[in-house]
Amino acid sequence: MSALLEIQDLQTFYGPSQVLFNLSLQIREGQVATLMGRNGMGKTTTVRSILGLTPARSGRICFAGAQIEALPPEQIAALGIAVVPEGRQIFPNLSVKENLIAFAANRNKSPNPWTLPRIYELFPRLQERQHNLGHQLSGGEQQMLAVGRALMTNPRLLILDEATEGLAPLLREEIWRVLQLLKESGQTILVIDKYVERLIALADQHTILERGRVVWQGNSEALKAQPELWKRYLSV
Amino acid sequence: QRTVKIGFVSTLSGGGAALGIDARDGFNLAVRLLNNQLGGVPVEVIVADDQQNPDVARQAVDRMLKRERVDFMTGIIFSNILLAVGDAIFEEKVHYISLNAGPSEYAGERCNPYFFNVAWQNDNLHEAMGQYVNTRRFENVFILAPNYPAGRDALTGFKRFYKGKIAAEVYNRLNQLDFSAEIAQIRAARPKAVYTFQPGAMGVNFIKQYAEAGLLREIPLFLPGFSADADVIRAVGRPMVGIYNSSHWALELNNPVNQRFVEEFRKAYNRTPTLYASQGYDAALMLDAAIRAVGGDVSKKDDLRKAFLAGFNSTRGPLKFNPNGYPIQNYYLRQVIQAPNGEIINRLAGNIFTNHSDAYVSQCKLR
Amino acid sequence: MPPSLFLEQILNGVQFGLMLFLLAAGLTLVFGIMDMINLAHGSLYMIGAYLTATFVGLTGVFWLGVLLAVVGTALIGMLLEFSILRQLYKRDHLSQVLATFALILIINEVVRIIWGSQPLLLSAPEGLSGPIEILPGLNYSAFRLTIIAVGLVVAVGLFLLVNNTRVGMWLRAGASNREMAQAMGVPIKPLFTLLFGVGAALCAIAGAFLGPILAVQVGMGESILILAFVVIVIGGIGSIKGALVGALLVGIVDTAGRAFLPLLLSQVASPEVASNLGPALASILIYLLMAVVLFFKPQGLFPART
Amino acid sequence: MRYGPILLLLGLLLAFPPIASATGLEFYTGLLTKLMIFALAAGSLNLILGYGGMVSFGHAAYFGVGAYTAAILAREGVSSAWVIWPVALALSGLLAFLIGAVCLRTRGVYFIMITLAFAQMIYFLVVSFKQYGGEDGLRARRPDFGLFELSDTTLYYLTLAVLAAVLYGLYRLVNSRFGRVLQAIRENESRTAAIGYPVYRFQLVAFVIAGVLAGLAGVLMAHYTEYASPNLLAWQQSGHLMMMVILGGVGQFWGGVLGAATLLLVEEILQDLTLYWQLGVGLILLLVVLFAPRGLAGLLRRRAG
Amino acid sequence: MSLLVIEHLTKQFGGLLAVNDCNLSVEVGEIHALIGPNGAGKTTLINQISGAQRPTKGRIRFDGHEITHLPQHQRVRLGLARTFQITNLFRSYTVLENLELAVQARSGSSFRFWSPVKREKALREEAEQIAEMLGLTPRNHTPAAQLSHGEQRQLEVGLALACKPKLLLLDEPMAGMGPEESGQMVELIDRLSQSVTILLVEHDMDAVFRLARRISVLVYGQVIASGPPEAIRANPEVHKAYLGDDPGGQHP
Ligand SMILES: Nc1ncnc2c1ncn2[C@@H]1O[C@H](COP(=O)(O)OP(=O)(O)OP(=O)(O)O)[C@@H](O)[C@H]1O
Ligand SMILES: Nc1ncnc2c1ncn2[C@@H]1O[C@H](COP(=O)(O)OP(=O)(O)OP(=O)(O)O)[C@@H](O)[C@H]1O
Ligand SMILES: [Mg+2]
Ligand SMILES: [Mg+2]
Repeated sequence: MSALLEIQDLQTFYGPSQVLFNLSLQIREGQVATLMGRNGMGKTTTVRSILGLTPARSGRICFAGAQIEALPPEQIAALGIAVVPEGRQIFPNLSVKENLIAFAANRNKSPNPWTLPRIYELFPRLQERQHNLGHQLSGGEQQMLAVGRALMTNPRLLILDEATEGLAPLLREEIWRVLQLLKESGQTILVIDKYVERLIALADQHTILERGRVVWQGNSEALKAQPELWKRYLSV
Repeated sequence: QRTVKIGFVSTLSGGGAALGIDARDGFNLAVRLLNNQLGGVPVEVIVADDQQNPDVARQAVDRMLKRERVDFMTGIIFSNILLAVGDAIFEEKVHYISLNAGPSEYAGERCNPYFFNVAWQNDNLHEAMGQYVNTRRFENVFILAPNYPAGRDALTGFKRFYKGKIAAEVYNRLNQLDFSAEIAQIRAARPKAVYTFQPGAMGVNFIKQYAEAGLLREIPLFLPGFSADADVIRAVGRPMVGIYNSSHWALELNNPVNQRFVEEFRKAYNRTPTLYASQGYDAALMLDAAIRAVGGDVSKKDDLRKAFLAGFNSTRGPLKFNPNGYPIQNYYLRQVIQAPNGEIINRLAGNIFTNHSDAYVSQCKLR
Repeated sequence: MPPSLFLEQILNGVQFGLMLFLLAAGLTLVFGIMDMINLAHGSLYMIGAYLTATFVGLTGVFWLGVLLAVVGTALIGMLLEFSILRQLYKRDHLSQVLATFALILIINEVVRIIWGSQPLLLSAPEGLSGPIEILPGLNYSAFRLTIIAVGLVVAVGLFLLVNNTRVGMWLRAGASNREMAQAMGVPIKPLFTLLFGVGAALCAIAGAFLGPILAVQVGMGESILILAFVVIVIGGIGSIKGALVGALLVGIVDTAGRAFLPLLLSQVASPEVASNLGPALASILIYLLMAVVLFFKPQGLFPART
Repeated sequence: MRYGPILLLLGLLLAFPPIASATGLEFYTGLLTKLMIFALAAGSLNLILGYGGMVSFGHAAYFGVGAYTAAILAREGVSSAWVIWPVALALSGLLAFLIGAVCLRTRGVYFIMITLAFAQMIYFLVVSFKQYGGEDGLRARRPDFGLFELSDTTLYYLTLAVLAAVLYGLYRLVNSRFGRVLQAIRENESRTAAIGYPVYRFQLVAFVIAGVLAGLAGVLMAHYTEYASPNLLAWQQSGHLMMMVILGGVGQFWGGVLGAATLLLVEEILQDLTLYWQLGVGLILLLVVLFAPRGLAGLLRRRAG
Repeated sequence: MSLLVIEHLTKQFGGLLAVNDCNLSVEVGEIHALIGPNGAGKTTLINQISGAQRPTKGRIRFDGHEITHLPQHQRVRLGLARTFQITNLFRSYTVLENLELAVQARSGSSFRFWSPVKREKALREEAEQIAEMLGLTPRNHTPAAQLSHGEQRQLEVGLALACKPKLLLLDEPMAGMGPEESGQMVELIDRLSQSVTILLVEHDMDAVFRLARRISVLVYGQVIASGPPEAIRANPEVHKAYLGDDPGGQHP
């Protein structure tokens, strides 16, 4: 199977300070991949570079065969990448429902796409609050909304940057369950999260970052077998 | 022989700019036609914009007096600006020839030997219209003006000569855009005539809205000349036709000075001159005559004053002055008509006052 | 006071309000939705009026002139956005204030250079120039009735655009979090250019319909701009409904103040005092209205969606 | 702060009037007086707008009230500056207190507009007093200082002294505890409240200080033009002051001074050169916004630093 | 002894009762965890205790004072400090500047207009200590906006700590922190509890069960259960409404 996303030698800067060093990464169609590492190691920056929000200074990013590192974010998104960003970033001045339907699309041509009723079924709480403005939601409700918003675009690649932050245990479990289902339906996913065990159970392939460099890459078996890695790079 | 310097401070930007620009163009035209000389002496005209703001005007006048050391000053359109800077000019013993602003303050007790006005005293045109409406025996006149000193003076001037019944005396807001409330009041009051003074663009707004309310055909509207001059006509168009207004000057005044002025102005600027332009032109002619009379020695202030008082030959014919520096002149009735060539212009329709003086001259101690 | 006069004054207020609304609509769109303080809004209004006057003069047909002017002003607006204003979205409101103030100065002078300082002729179309009888005994200007109609149509259209279309949601999303909107696939740049064009077109409509009633001259935008700001602030920034209600309130309060305050005062005070105080109070009234509204509702009447 | 350039500038300003009168340039003494008065007014606005994040669109009210108090007292026969000054400052401070107390309930653009509303009310109130000139304004004879006569030259020195003292005071203030809190409020109001600062009180105090200083500038303005005009109170004046601050650099210490001096000088020079001077001013302002995001003071600082 | 007592507290947003006749008390010295599903009203409760929002009904007493209607800054003065669930920092200020500002708030009057605040060494020293305690010392001079998300969360807690409160209201302090930082935060909170009473809102059940002496469960704005951790863990209601099959995080 060919790679849906392929990153080669990515170097990204914030102003003068370099954050990513020669980062390379591949995600194949239908795969679930993770990015791990401590706080501040460059996980979010990687995501931002993929999305074109903080364009890489050098390196290549290919998505579905197209070179995207120089494209503006909206074109990258239109190719079928959706993100559940760190810190939720839902639109405070749109109602819950508007947040969901404004960007609805079927970018991966799914026969059974995510629709408003399906999202409401997944997060009944959102339906209850559907006419409230985004900024009136509780933190967890905002998080659900951010997940729903990304799903509504039916992306080819779904990126979740700490999507379980601030969710109650029940809901967190719900998210893991959904991700499992998505995976089974063939959705390609890139996850960042702090629940390593869950990630091992879910994902096929892992990348550990340390100060902007890839220090380890491998599959779940390998990671499970090397708890010292966890300790060293993730302090778990 | 040294050049004579003239400071021309006027409103050249902002809402009132059209007035100042007309006056300046008239003044410059005269200077040019006199070969850049006044009274046979080469002149330099230094122009500054007061932005219709007293503080800016103060600054500009300071510059004229202290840096440029001008011999004469002129140009100010608005009375409140003039009042803010007048004393500073007079203190420097520089003659100020007003080409528009004619505040009553300088006409009565506070009159000043260094002040002359080539146009009018502020009340004059309103007095003339009051007189005319009075002689036509309109009963029950509705009068309206903005709530500021010149507006109040205007209605006072009107009432000085109009002796009939006043339907209502209403003061609107300065810089008001919409007159529908006042117009409804007028309609309800059923007056026989309306007199209003609305400076600048307010006049345009009022007349347009008055016409569009359909009242122009029912209740005749009387205006002071500056609210019905070429600039206003250009902006309002056909509805203006038929309106009576008062003026000390008219396009077709039959004298050689005026005929030359109108012709040359049209040629130079490609538009019909307004009364402001005529006043600017006259201010230059007045300086020309006085400087000639003192033989070009502008340091003889007393002689200059005598020369100014003696008068000169203006676009309105020979013009004389009262001791307070204000002119003694005729006031005419004009009517807006559509000329056979389609152009809408003011036509001379009669004489209201002959050799009329302002109401304050007796309070002035100057001789 | 006869009831018909009372009615007429209220109608005048409504009409004046809708006149303000035409201008406020574009302002609240650009300001409330793109979060861009555009003082040059008044300048676009002026350009709209000048273009209308020019095109009506050239073609001799009012409606054709208006159409050309609307298109022309929209193009000018988009050009402005494309060349200058788009660099200001990221910047704070104060930079926007300074830049668009600079634009006011520049546009005023350019208009003066092109058209001269004297006011321009723009009259209502022949068919609408007279009054018509709307109620027995109550005549009202046909053109002002047209303004009322245009104002209402614009209000409804905008309300639908902003609240019920996807583009409207994208615009609001883009204004609150540009980066995230882009990440969701919204082409922000062309969208904002387009929106600015729509704002400019609304200015032109305002200019075209107010021109025949007010003077078409340099500086016409500034004085009315303040009123438009008052309107949208009372209503709640970004809310079309708020702008409409705010405009009607300002229009009615202002007109009623001018029409009835002196009368009321003359009942209670001496004519001297009444004639002094009346106009002063009437001038203050809308500002008082705004202060009172903001005192009790610091976000305006319809705290919109930001 | 580096004192070298400042002392140099101060020296030049001190030496200016005698040199000017010796070379026949007295006019520029007046111009400089006006620049300094506006620098004072813009500096006071910069305190609340730049450091406090309170964008007041009604600052001309205090400026104008200062000037009108001076003029009205003079008209009523009070000639001592020792009476006029305190009364004018107290009145503008009181006004700022009352207006600030109401306006500070609102935020953002609503604050901008409500300050404008109050300033407009003051404006219309003042012009409705016919006995004080109405729209025509009021002449204001220069007061008696007792110690010296207020000529153009002494007024220059007086203004210079006041400006220097106020600027030094402001410099201390913005670097004091109070100044730091004020800036913190601008940066993040809800957090400032959450760590225990009475936000409203800090803002109000700053608002009143700025009002008093603007009133002071107004008094000097009345002395300078010997006239109090309604234009001093008009919204255009508030806008002008705001432009000065933004041009100079919002929240940059020298922003107000630099902006006032630059804008007035540019206007002065361009008016000499062309009738379409506003076009020039507009272009310059536009260039500054586009290429000097932090205003002229920011530009200078970047050069120097 | 109860440090904080909440009686019949109600907060209504339009038709929604975000907090509904809620009763709760926090004892001196305890770490009291408040858990509950998303949207249960936890943050709203914190907002009302800290004074950021006005209650619709009900009373709040703190340390013997009735504080229901006190402005926020007076509550801080009495010893109440909070963190924000959604990070809320002085973004362009450095870590130390952020902390100094908070230290200054409770050390003497800030209506001082003349002497330069930079010269107040004591403020800086205390700020440095707090940064040290948080493990943020290497970032002392980094503007808050340039910190990573997790670091910002730490500073968030630091700002509340700098207020030296008697009662610390922590709204999801661990959210967004990695396992390592979470671990450090747990230790920090544990250490703090020697001197400060803590009301902790957190969805990280590991942390909650490690730290809490008492747990209250908020559902639809009402406390449905309150008690020691074991009791809560055993409570079937709580399982249904909140915990699910997660009896205490990923490491039993
Ligand atoms: N806007 C910015 N400007 C400068 N530096 C930044 C900026 N954003 C992030 N950084 C720095 O880049 C580095 C990587 O940050 P990034 O957000 O990618 O980390 P992360 O791995 O996502 O961490 P976390 O788990 O805390 O979210 C950090 O050291 C951070 O301080
Ligand atoms: N300003 C507001 N207007 C309307 N509804 C609001 C407002 N603030 C909060 N709410 C609603 O009140 C409820 C309680 O919100 P709160 O933020 O207190 O929840 P929470 O318990 O903190 O949840 P979470 O764990 O997700 O942070 C939510 O349903 C939320 O949507
Ligand atoms: Mg991150
Ligand atoms: Mg919460």
